Amino acid sequence: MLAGIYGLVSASFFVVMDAVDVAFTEASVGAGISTLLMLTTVAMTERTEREARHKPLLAFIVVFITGIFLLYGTFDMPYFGSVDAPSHNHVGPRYTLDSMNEIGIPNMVTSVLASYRGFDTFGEVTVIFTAGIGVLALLGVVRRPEDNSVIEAVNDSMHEQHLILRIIIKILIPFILLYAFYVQFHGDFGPGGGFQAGVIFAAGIILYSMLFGLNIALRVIKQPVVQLLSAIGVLMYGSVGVVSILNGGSFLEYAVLSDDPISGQHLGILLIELGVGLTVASVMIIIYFSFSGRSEYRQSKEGTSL
Amino acid sequence: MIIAATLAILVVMVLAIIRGVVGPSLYDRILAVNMFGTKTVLLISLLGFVMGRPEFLDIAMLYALINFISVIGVLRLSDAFDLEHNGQAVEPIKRDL
Amino acid sequence: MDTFLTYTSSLCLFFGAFLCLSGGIGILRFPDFYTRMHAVGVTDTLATAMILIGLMLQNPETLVIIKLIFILLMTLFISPAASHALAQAALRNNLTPLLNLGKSAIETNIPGGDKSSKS
Amino acid sequence: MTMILGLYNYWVVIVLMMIGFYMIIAHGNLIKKIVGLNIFQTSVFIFYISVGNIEGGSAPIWDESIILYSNPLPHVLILTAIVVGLATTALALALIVRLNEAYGSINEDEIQAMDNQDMVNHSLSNQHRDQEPC
Repeated sequence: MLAGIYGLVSASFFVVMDAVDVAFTEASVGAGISTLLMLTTVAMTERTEREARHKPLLAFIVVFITGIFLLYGTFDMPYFGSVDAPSHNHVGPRYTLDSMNEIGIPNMVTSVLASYRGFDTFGEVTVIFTAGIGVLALLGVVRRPEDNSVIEAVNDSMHEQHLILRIIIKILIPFILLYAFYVQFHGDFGPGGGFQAGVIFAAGIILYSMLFGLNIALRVIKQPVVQLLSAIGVLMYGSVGVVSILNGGSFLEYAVLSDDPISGQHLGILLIELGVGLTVASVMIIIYFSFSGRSEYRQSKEGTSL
Repeated sequence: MIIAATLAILVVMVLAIIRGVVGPSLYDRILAVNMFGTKTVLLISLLGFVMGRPEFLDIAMLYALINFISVIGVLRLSDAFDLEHNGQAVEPIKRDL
Repeated sequence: MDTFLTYTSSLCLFFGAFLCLSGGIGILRFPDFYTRMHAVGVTDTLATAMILIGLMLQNPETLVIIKLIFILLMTLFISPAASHALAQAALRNNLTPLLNLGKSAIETNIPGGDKSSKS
Repeated sequence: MTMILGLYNYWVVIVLMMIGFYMIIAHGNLIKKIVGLNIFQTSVFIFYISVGNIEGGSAPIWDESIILYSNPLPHVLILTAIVVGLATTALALALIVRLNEAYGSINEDEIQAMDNQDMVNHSLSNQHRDQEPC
């Protein structure tokens, strides 16, 4: 649980460091979903740690020596916050000075992410998609469609327990989803973008499935649809690149998408952010559903074996 | 005044962390984390004003949401623990009343 | 008018900061979970409201004020709901409150409680 | 004194990184290893962001009144790294869940011991089979 605090602290640190977009992501990922996943795993495996470590001293010595070497290495590093550090003298000035003229989007992080370094982002979206497939392959369970009466019974019993929470959450969820869309489409002007919006959208769905039960959530959001959407996101990203090749540019060169280079850039960035958002949201939903579906499956199996 | 309020909130955050580390029960920790989260929302909005860039308010809004989601999630999971371990509380304080 | 706004917002901020501090002291000093939760839950909502109102008075931009109002509304919804869920979960899991005891009983019980929880 | 003020961010990063490193090599529990890995990862994030910071700079969102911005490049790299990190963490946790189902333990040493035991049993039974036909 303290990991949640850890995420929050590092996120406020990023705010102090002017990295607004990073703080946004870290807030939603570090404080929310990653803590939940860790705890779900702990709940599914075992809670207590059994024995003490065999050779902590050796490990400590290794760590200490590595730390000393790294510390020695810092003496040659540029001072914190200095303007003439090497990292600010290659591509950094170009992004800060020219991106407004070349791309026309106030948020430089978005323009670097989607346009200047579009290849990187494409690779990262593919990694996320692959990880989603991996989790699905490892933990996916073939679910029998359950009896409606069983679902209703579970629903009723939970209804009494969590009445107040359920009502509050029913009010909140539309706003969460709306906020995700705001983050998605406002990412050009303020902090935000596809990655953050995807995580927030998924968090809304996760909140719903936590309080209303996995089965009801699965009725609302069909698993095959989510899997299809995650693939469509990656496909959308790639096809923007292919279309720009067909229009006579190079891969992911958005300037050729429209007559005016700047509006072409806008169109390309919008489409790409949409693809990123789709993939991230659906992969997060897949991951959460696989984990909690697995634990329910195991509980039901244990119940029958006993 | 804004800076004074920021400092006060920082002090409160330290107090919340102490309570979170000391415990003693699981719920005390969750309470501390919840409090820490709301204080972070305030801190971020105040910082936005200190730095003169009120765009930071978006982040504060996100924090309020995510904090709630994680608290609810942890509570649900602690209930799940409870069911698995034969109705025993997770880290109960046993006081002889 | 301007000086009036500045003074009011300073007053709100001061009050909010004071409430925050008292809540922080409460979470550290109170004897058991439920009293701590009382301290936090009550001060948290009001302190957030005061500080956000103070900030609203500082900045005349409409968009900023709307965002602050949204944060305020969200906190007003979320904070009591989270406290309620926490208390309910604690009660369901047999976390006994210190009930109806005389002062002497509480004093004799606290050290024992702390000892057993540390072990 | 200027050295301390100028370099302390790297030292904080190193301390965090070593904590994570220690958790990875010293703990047998696989989940704790993942937590250590996460701490390690966060230290790298902090390193990048603090390198990207410029004294007196502002958040990299264009505004007419602002001249000096922080370097946006590290922000981009870290932003994607955080989400990718979450996806890979989820994959690792899924592997741990499956390991726990297969071996009934999430302790590295116990799993290793069970594997060795299996290997020994396997080769013993193979020897047995080789000898029997004669």
